[in-house]
Amino acid sequence: MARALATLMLREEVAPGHYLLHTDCPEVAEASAPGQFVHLRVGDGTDPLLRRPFSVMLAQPATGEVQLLVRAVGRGTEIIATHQAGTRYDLLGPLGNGWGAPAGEANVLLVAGGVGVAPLIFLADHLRSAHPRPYVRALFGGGTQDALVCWTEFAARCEEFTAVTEDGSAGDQGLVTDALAPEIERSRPDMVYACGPDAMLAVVAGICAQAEVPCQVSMEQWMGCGVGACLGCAVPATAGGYVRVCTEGPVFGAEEIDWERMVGP
Amino acid sequence: MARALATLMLREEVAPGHYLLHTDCPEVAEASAPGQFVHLRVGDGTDPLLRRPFSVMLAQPATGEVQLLVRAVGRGTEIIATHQAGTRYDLLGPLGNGWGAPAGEANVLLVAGGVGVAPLIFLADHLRSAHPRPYVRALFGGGTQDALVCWTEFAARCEEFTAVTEDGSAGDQGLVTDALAPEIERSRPDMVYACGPDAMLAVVAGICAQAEVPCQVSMEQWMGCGVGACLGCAVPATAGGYVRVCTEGPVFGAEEIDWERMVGP
Amino acid sequence: MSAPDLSVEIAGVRLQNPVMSASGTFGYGMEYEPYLDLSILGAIVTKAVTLEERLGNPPPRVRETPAGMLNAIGLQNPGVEVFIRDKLPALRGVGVPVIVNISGRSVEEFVRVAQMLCVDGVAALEVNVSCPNVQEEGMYFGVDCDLTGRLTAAVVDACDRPVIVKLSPNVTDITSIARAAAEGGAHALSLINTLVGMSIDTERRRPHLGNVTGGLSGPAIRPIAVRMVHEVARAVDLPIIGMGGIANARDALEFILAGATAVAVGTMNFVEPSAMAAVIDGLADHCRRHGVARITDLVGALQVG
Amino acid sequence: MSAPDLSVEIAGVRLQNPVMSASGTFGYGMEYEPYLDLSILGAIVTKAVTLEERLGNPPPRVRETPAGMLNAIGLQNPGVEVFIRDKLPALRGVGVPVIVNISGRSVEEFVRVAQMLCVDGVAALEVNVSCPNVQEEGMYFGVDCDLTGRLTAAVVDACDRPVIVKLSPNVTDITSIARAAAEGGAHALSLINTLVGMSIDTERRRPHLGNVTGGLSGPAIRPIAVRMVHEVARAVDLPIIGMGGIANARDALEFILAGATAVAVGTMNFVEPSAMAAVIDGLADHCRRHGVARITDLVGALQVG
Ligand SMILES: Cc1cc2nc3c(=O)[nH]c(=O)nc-3n(C[C@H](O)[C@H](O)[C@H](O)COP(=O)(O)OP(=O)(O)OC[C@H]3O[C@@H](n4cnc5c(N)ncnc54)[C@H](O)[C@@H]3O)c2cc1C
Ligand SMILES: Cc1cc2nc3c(=O)[nH]c(=O)nc-3n(C[C@H](O)[C@H](O)[C@H](O)COP(=O)(O)OP(=O)(O)OC[C@H]3O[C@@H](n4cnc5c(N)ncnc54)[C@H](O)[C@@H]3O)c2cc1C
Ligand SMILES: Cc1cc2nc3c(=O)[nH]c(=O)nc-3n(C[C@H](O)[C@H](O)[C@H](O)COP(=O)(O)O)c2cc1C
Ligand SMILES: Cc1cc2nc3c(=O)[nH]c(=O)nc-3n(C[C@H](O)[C@H](O)[C@H](O)COP(=O)(O)O)c2cc1C
Ligand code: FES
Ligand code: FES
Repeated sequence: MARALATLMLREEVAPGHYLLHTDCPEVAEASAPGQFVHLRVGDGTDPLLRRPFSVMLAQPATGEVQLLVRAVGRGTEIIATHQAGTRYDLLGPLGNGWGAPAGEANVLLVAGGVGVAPLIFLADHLRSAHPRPYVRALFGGGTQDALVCWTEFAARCEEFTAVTEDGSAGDQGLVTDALAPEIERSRPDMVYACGPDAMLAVVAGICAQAEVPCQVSMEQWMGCGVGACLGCAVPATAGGYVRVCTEGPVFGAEEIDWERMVGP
Repeated sequence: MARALATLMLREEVAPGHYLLHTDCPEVAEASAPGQFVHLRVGDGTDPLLRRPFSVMLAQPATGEVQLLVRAVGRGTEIIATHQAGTRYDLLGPLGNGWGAPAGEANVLLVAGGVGVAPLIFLADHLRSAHPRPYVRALFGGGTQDALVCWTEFAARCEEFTAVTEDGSAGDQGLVTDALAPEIERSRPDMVYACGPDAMLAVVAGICAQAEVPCQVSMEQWMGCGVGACLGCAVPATAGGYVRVCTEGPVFGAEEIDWERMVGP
Repeated sequence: MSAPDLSVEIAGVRLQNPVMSASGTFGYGMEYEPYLDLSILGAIVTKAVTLEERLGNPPPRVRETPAGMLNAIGLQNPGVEVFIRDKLPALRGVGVPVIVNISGRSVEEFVRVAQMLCVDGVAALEVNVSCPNVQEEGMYFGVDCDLTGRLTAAVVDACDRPVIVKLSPNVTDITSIARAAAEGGAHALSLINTLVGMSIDTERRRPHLGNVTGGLSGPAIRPIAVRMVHEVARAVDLPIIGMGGIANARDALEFILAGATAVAVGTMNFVEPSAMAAVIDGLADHCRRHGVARITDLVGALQVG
Repeated sequence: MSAPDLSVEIAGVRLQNPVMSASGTFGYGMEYEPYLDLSILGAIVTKAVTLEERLGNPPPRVRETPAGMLNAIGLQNPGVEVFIRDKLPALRGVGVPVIVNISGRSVEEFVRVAQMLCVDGVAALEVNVSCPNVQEEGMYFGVDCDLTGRLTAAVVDACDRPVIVKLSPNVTDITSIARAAAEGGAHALSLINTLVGMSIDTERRRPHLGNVTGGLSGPAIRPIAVRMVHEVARAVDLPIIGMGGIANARDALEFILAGATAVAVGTMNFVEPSAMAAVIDGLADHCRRHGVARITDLVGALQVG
């Protein structure tokens, strides 16, 4: 983890309100592992004040490129949505603990909800280069077609890819979690990797526990420091007390999180 | 006075840290009188929070152009210094009372300090079109040559023009106020118009009082509302109590201001 | 769905919607006429009025701070007689309830101002016990329960208009002051006034404000204001006018959910003269989106725990 | 001009410069090692330590507000024993004075923590009387003079280390609490802790924080903090550590001119991990520009009137 400057090379609106930032940031490109995040300062004033965390979606050590996928949901991300090429970002990163390696042959199932796809794209990419014969299945869910952001980038890195939307505008109709139990039943993955809203992750964790398939989740929480100093990003731990998303996470074993006590931000 | 949107057409750095904004704002171009100001919002967030007042330097009803001269001194003006053509400003204006007409033949003396030149350029411009045989003399002072911002625009609108700098890097060496008494003695203007720092205005007011030449000054003060509602922009009045820069001013008869009680912002 | 009902009642005064100006930030109303249709407002609250003319504090009187501002105007006003003669007629003409903020140096002074304001066109009085410049026997009224209670009772006696007591946030326990005002007979409470603050010009080693300290307002103080409204709403059974940094309908809803029946917009009028119109529209919009028939259904509707 | 002397003394502890971390915003120091050379700091102030482990509050624990943030961490810490065993050795290794912030539920608990911290490597104790979670007999220590005085005296007795009492801003008159701490034997004061605030998710009608209310910090509160330091400096003859929204040397100078001998940087560490380094450099720079030989010449150098 370190301090770095990233330069925005290109901002693509990949879906309504979703922006793919192609940045030049050699240090982070070099050092990032899938599942890690950067803590980025928006502007240099007090509005917004705090840094904002974003998962690394892709890191290319060879070119120095780091891609971030940003959904505009509030003040900070809406400002990012207006940034032009050349904008410089002050960031801390890569931060946190990324995805753990699968046991065995990389017969894995990735479950993404909305922008939760970002760290899973990086993971899929990594599995393809780190494993001789990866078999990556993905379930990608969202409210509508638009929420299946960067699905082509995601699908391109998977052997099997299933889209699910709540309104049926793309792929199967329903919740991504509806498709999960049958999929586990069918393909018996060595590991399930999931990133998305808390409510989704809680259900994924429950299904995997029931099916006795190991599961890793990438969690979100409001952050102060991003580096472990403020204890602001706590999520309830099964072991009692809390763990920090920024330091012990953002990736946790699903069984480490006390889903009952987990309150969505 | 009204609400308007201005579009930045061109931002020129006319001297180090000084920016001439050419904006398109037909309503304000149409309605402005010399000495009035606009109250401009920088950005749409809380940093900075309050609007910032700037004198209208030139208004061209025919083209809709409004020029503002901005010196970067703090947060708001430093942000303006980065704005690109196309930036839209939300502004209130034109506000306040501008310069009063000279008695007689427009044999006038303009005394400008630094960016205080802005409303005097507009005045000189206006006198040339409103009077058959204007005779406009100007004294323009600043710390160094760089502070004599837009002096060519100013000089072009004057019959006589004298520059004064503290370090002698342009024009005579000294304070603009040093040159004032001899100039009044020599040219006996019908009216002295002055804009610049409070300390300068206080001396100008004193010299004019002594020489019994009528004098108008354009004052600055921190502003809240800019429209007379908050009583934030008070300056001490000779009549007792205070007058509002935004509403009774920014132009006052020099004798209206109680210079003894005047505390610089 | 039919248009949501935004009307509320504060101390017997019916407002077409819960949005009003905060005292001292809206002059005597007319200053904002070029920018805002005043007749859409729930009410207009005036700058403080005192018995005699006040000249106010030496400049500078305002200073920006992070997401806020300090002011030390010093209750500048022309005095109650001139107010009634020169300002009230136009205000009355707007057609919305006019609430007059009053201040004084002693209980006696408050009482005389209140008596003089029992005239047509004054819908209610807002008693500014919280201005740091208002003190009796060396104590600020607004930070002392006993003084607040006595002052409230005296003003309630002096005038048949509803009396709204405006509370200071510069206290250890705002609920005890609120209770004292309630026991004194207040018909409603408004909160918060400004927090005492200070800002220093480090180059000149001098305070930025002529008065050394000033009152902090604006978005910066909103979290403190919302907390205090929440506390007071639980402690006292009086309608509350909530204020402190409100810029838009979302901000206003924080106060309403915390227990305010109405809200006032202050500092943000300076930034956005049409802010109150936006708050009114945004409240209607929120009600529509959430199927809320009456804005009063949201008052205190915060779920805790 | 030769390099200005930035060193100061707080309660007998010599600091190479007046800049330290604010408790709770800098963990146990090591978290920021990748971003900042810790050995340049005036001191490191740790997160609050209590007798037993505390698990802290349910999430969400932080929320951004205009130019500030709310936090409700809830004193999460591993307890004093684990602190001494696992955290103190590395901190001691940095080579700058370590000030340990302590908290407890009762005078007795504070005393026991203080006794246990009379170990090598602890330069001073900062007594957190102001945390809204700390109360005795239903009263918060930090808002009651009597409790503050008793607690201070007990901690001073318990340990031979200098005792810094950290004051709460949530009071009517901070000078009376400061005086009580001074009479209890405090060697220094630090102020301000956070202001109690609240923020509401208006869509879900729920508080944003798991704990409902939280402490407001950051630039938003700076004017309040500067005013309080100014008041306390005039009222009490003890060195003051000033804090509240400091982001840069200019901000730090406001506190120093108002009467603080040292300053702490809190929330802004999150935004800018090298903020303290910038403050230190900026102070030296300011001294050079203004021909100030010793930073202590600026303490309380504000000219009013
Ligand atoms: C480890 C981590 C990785 C993340 N990766 C991504 C990513 O790759 N792409 C992406 O678009 N978003 C990601 N997020 C969420 C992102 O940080 C927030 O959406 C962003 O901070 C919102 O900032 P804002 O100023 O626009 O919103 P604000 O105006 O601050 O808040 C708007 C809404 O956004 C949500 N939100 C804000 N901050 C957070 C936060 N820190 N954690 C969770 N929810 C928040 C809340 O629901 C809030 O109501 C990640 C969050 C974490 C903790
Ligand atoms: C009627 C009027 C007309 C003005 N016309 C011009 C103009 O044509 N060109 C120009 O460059 N400036 C003009 N000013 C001054 C200009 O408004 C300020 O320089 C500007 O607001 C500074 O904003 P900031 O955010 O950059 O500075 P801040 O960070 O807010 O402050 C930096 C410094 O600027 C000064 N300052 C800030 N605001 C004001 C204010 N409202 N009045 C006086 N001084 C202030 C103070 O000395 C302060 O220390 C005018 C001011 C008034 C009142
Ligand atoms: C410039 C200014 C003048 C004020 N004058 C008064 C006043 O005369 N009487 C009063 O009760 N409150 C006064 N206030 C306080 C406001 O009415 C309001 O309580 C406070 O500013 C918080 O709201 P805001 O953050 O929306 O401004 C004044 C506030 C400002 C900014
Ligand atoms: C996340 C967080 C945790 C804090 N924890 C403590 C604490 O444990 N003990 C304490 O005395 N103060 C604590 N504080 C208060 C700070 O030390 C400081 O007094 C306050 O935040 C004001 O300074 P700032 O605006 O620079 O942050 C905490 C503040 C924050 C933001
Ligand atoms: S964000 Fe500060 S500890 Fe995680
Ligand atoms: S700035 Fe508000 S009255 Fe002039």
